[in-house]
Amino acid sequence: MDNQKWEPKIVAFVCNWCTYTGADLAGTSRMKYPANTKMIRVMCSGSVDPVFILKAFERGADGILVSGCHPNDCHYNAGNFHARRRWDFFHELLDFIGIEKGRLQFSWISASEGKKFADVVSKVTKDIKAMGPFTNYQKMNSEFTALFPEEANADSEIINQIKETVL
Amino acid sequence: MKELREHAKELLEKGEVSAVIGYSQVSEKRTKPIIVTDPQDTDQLVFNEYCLNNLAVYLTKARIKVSCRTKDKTLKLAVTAKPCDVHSVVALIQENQIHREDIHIISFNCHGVAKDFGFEFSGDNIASKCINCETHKPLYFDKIFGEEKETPKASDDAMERIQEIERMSHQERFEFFKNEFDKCIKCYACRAVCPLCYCQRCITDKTIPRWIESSSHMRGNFAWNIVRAFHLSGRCTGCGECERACPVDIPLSLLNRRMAIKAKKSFSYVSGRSLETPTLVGSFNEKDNDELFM
Amino acid sequence: MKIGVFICHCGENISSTVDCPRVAKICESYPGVEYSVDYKYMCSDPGQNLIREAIQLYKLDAIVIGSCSPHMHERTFRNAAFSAGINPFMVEIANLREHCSWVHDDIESSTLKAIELVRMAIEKVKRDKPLSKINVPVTKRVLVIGGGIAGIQAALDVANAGYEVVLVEKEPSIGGHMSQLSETFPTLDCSQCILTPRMVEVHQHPKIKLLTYSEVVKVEGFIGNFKVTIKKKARHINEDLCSGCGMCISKCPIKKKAYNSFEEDLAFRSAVYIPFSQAIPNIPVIDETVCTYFQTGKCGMCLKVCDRGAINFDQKDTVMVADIGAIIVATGYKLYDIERKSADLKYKGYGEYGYGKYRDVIDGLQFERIASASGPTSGEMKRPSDGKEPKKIVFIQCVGSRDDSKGISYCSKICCMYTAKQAMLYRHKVHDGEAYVFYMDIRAGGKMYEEFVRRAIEEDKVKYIRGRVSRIYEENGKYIVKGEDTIAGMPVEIDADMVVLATAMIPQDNAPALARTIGIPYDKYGFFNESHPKLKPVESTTAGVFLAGACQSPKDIPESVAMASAAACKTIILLSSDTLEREPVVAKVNEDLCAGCFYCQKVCPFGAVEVKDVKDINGIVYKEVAFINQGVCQGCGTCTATCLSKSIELSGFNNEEIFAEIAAL
Amino acid sequence: MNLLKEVFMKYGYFPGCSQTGSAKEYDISLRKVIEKLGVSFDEIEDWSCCGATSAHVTNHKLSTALAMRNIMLAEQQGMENIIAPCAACYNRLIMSQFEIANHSGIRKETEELLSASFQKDVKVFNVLELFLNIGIDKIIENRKRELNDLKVACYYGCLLVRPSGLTKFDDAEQPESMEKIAEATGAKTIDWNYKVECCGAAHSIARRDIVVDLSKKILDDAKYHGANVMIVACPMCHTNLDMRQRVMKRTYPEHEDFPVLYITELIGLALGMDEKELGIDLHFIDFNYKDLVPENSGVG
Amino acid sequence: MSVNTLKETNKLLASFVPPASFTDEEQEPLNTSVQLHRHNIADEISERTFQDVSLCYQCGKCSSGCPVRYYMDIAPNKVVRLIQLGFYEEALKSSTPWLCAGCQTCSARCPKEFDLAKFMDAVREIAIEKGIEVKEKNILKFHKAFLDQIKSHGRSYEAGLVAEYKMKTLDLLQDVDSAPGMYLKGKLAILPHNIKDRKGVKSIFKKTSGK
Repeated sequence: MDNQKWEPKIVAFVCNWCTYTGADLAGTSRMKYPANTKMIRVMCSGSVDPVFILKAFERGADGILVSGCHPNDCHYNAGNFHARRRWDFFHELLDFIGIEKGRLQFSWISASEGKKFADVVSKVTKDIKAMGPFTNYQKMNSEFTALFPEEANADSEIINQIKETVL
Repeated sequence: MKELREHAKELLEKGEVSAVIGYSQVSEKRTKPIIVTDPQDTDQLVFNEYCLNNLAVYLTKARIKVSCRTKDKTLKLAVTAKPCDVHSVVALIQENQIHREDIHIISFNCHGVAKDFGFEFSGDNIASKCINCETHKPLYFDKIFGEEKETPKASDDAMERIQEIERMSHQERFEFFKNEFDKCIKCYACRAVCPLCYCQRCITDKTIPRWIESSSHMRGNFAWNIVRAFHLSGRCTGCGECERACPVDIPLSLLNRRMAIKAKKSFSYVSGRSLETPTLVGSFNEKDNDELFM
Repeated sequence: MKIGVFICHCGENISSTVDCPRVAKICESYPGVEYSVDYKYMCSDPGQNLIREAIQLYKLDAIVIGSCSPHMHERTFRNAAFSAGINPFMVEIANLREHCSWVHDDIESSTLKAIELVRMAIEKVKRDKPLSKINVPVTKRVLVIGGGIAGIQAALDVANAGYEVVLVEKEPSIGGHMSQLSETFPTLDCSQCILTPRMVEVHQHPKIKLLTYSEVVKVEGFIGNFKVTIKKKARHINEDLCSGCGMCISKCPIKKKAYNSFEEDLAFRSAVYIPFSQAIPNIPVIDETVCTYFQTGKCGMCLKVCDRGAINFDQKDTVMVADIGAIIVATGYKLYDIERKSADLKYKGYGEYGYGKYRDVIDGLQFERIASASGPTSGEMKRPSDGKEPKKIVFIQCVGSRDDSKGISYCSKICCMYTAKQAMLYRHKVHDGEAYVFYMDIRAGGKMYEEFVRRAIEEDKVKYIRGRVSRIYEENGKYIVKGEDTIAGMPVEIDADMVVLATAMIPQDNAPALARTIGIPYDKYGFFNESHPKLKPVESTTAGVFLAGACQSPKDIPESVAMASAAACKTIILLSSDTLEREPVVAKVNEDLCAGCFYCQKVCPFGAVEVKDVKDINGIVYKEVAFINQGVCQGCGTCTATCLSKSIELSGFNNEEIFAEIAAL
Repeated sequence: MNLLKEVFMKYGYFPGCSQTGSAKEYDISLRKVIEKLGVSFDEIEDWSCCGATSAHVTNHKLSTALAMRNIMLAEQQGMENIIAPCAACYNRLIMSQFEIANHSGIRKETEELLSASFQKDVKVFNVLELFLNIGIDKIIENRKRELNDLKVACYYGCLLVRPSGLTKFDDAEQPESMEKIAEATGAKTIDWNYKVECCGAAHSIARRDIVVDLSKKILDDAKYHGANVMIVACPMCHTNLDMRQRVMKRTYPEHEDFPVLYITELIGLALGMDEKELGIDLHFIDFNYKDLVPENSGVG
Repeated sequence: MSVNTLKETNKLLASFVPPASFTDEEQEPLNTSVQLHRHNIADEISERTFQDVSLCYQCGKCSSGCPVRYYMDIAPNKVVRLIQLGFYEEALKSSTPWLCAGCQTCSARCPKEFDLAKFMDAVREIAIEKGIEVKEKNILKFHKAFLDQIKSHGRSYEAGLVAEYKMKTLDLLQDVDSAPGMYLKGKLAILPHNIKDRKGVKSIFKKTSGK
């Protein structure tokens, strides 16, 4: 991969009420941030399953951001508290297994923190750029695709096809 | 031993329980689990340093069969459990898999077990979970046997290994676990022996959507082992059966133990120790560590 | 499945950095996409027509719109789809404006990102399932928590619209802080004179059930169908028998054991007491902690003198459950306390102002009581320590407020005004007295407010000094106030007889606990959060719970009243229909797979998870599984992530859809 | 606080320059009192001046380096807890530690200057913390006489309780720990205004006029509130309040002598030592406990 | 100081004009730290003290509580104001930073938790670096004399300090009343206490006096 041209692929799982709205505010305020991050809207940070993270890594993500409402400000009162415990464990598990902490980052961004959203996304992008491509996982991905083309493409065959036509 | 057998016999004869889950001797340094439903069979029951299996695993699995079969009998089961196995029972009660009143716990004063069948029980061959064990007496029981004895002293190699891994760089750690997970053949023995893996349909068996790739390639192995460790974090009681059952010797308890350390350090929680404390998963504290979040 | 893709230019808002025709063109070749088009304004009438016509012409099953945030126009496009005959939940929106064109400059990279965003939406919509809205019935009864001016106003407005109201107040009387005030700014009319008629109206209103000395202890259910548990604390007085004659109070031998909290601890009260003479209801309360009977089992003087036999020492707390359709929270505020606090508390107290050890250093509400004609000094200006008339008085603004080091960054908003009022009242009462005000800024935005402050300065000759006071010393019965006039650039020391601190307005102590009981979010100070700072200022984020008054942020009386009426109006709108439509984003359990660990029940913030028995053919329960009450579930999905066997799915955001989105990256 | 643990704590000792000169008696009395209470400490070998206040007011890098040099020595000599009896030293040491801990740039810079690296967390205590650690009960236990006739004004001065974020042992505005210690000697304490007011010691030589004014105010307030003696826990304060009373008389001829003691001297008196032993005779304003005792009552 | 002269106004405006380099860095939106727009004295001080000078909202509580406020020519809060606006000469020339006794009363009570004592340290440091004429010459001379003692002995040497200070200020009569007293009580050592590692201390001085 050409490192000069390499742009990290970052996935953000954001809650519908705070961070997604905060991102909307960043847009309304025309704040600029790098285009590497694509957002997946979920209802609450509490509904993000750690397997989503693994799935994203399996799809070639270099970094992941999970973001929800500030503690006590959760639209669902307590979803983010449960998320906080869950991520504390999962993050430490990944770290122990050898995945750098910066690959998976977390934040609380409220609906009124457009600036913070832009800053956080910029920071995550910067961190991931500094870390470089997530070769550890991507090596496994390419091996897997080579070995099991059917399974690898079971649900993304079409998508890959299209990716080629686009790029 | 005699008291144990008599007690079990009495339970079955009086109809207080419909089965006793226990150990029977196979050879000198080997036992196997048995489920006794006939009072006559209770003389097979034993308890010694070679009772390695965590019988709590049968509470969820056998119970369904037993209960379906025995319409007119009580649903109550008796289980012989080492003090550490009682932790698993506690966790199962907390997770609504069994009710405390449906279970009769027969436990022992324990001074450790051998690390595997066939090894002489001594300081060198003691199971790793026994080394710094703090519960030589069961925390919950209905009947207790055995005398209190000293546990042989041994060094905690597993702990040292964890520290060794933590000293490695991320790349080295990744390589280490990649090599370990590479051995995985997805036999799911770890799942089968785990008392807390009681789901009828495991996450890895789900196909729509496919949560974890089932072919035994590195990537699926990686995901499976991470998810297994994660699903057990804050829940695993540290019985170590998964590692013992693993046919390819993946050091699974390293992960479990590391997560247990995390639970204790960050939340002062040890799984399966108390029926009163809320489970770690499923509860929260507003003052939980917030450093992770920007 | 046939999918239509519609890319909006949003004038130039999207098309300036995203090549919309290119996006539409590329999408055309996607598997499953039947039709793809771009258009200047998708949300306009012609734009919506375009969508409707395409749906009918190409027999589309689902559509993807690349436009602004779903929070803007999701509803618009769903309605358009519905009117063209497809299920409104077969519509997905790719946010090309707020999350793409507005935040990136480079046309190439933002176009590529736009394509990816649309692709994610297409993959999601492929897995979408038609859903239908959920209808729930509405209980036509409103709970108002707090009987201050905001709660009173809200209760009266709702009741006058013909709905039942339950008004819960934790004190023995309604009235709140407003009943403690002497006169109000900027008109200087008597606070109690305007409040008391309202209190009486509440008491006599046939639609209002007034529960004083009561607290909300539990709130279950959801919008339109709350179940609220209210604890009515024992007054030890039978409310039905008491005539409010006050004989028990006058004969009570306990006179100087308990501070009168209505008088802000400037006076004592008896063990059996009415907070103040205009209290509603006019029924006393026995304070168990000081009453001789409760402490020693002897006395019983009140019992002897009550000719109605209303005294009942054996009365117990009672608990009642009410069915409620909507809740208005109006729990108000309290004042910042300058006393010494333990180090881990968020508010620090003011050591430099003596931590409350100087008796003549008082707060604003204490001054109100001293100035009030019904107060402990009958309205005469007397200082608490020795009852002398203070000849020199210093007011210090922003005590607590705008003081990060003491834990509060916000402006309490009303202190500038009430300080001016209090300084003015002082000057009216003590003609030869001097009044000084230390201020940082004067924030007098409001009708006749600035004029009012100027009047204090120009007519009543109150001396305003710009600067914060650093320290108060006591010397010879005087209080040396050490300050700096930052305008003159000169140090100032004033030997005052009395100092009034305009302490900050902070939330009630139990605000966070109440918020958790009701299930509404609050900010870091404990003020309840509104749903949207501009467009939904009186709604909480929990449907069916509304906010009024200073529990949301510091407010003066007119603002509190306006907010209360607004909340009442919102409530009335809610109750005006018999059923409510709800978004079908709810969780569902696959009972066959459920392992019955009930972690979902533990994490559910709304108590929506119930235990369901699964029986075999013989009727024997062979397992217990989770069941989610669709009416209670709010659709957060925390259970789906917690579920170990992955037996719960959240409609509209199910795992398959999210996996597809991840895969489409 | 875990009392048992703290009592058997071994302390390093950073005397500070004043202890070798103008505050000799502070050093003497501290050592004697500590010994009586069964605590020992080792002086940091080859310690140097912490630089207060001249260094930090003119050169930030220098001040951090000078202060951290001593922390470094303590660390190298295996000390985990050190006592800094001078409030100015104490303040400089904890401030420098705070900066090192929070700003990696300063840390690097200072480590380079001292060609050392800071590994361990050396805890710095002031004298009040030391006595709180030892335990007030211990003073009461070992008390030989009750100093009933003293009415003590406890003067903390400015730097002992500041910065309030770092000195967590007591309140920055209305501290009470010194009172607690003083009351353990049987003395009565008074509530007064100028407990934490600055005496201007930094300008002791260059702007004596300021120092005299400030000290006068402090002494007067203590007197006004009924004190007959003042206690301090800082050599700078003592020099100002004790020695400068002579000069004060030139500006304020009506000024009457007011004795100022070190807190260690007060405790020493309670533990049964006499004035000479504690070095109180080295003060410029005479103090003798017997003078304060009404004639008919015996001394314990 | 007259703020309203044309010259002053121009300077005020000038201090807000961002330097040319600012536009280049604008394209890199990642770094939002103070260092980015380093273009005036306020930023210089913010950087040295790790706290933003613009935190100060001029409430004056620092000046209110300052024990030496009466001897200062301008109020401490005004020094911050002047720095905020870029009038650094006026700020550096005033006696206020020099009279500041470093007692931290202001820092302890500041509602914005702005450490004014630290700020004053930085102001003095800059004044010395810029060679600005100091109003309170004696105070600076004292500090220099004090540091000279440490530099040569490793510890403060009171007799030497007083002697050097007197030489510097030519104020020979001061303290003649207390010095003999101190000497008699054995408090004023005739000879300095020299530490062993004087070389090390000297090198610290040498390395830090670079700028």
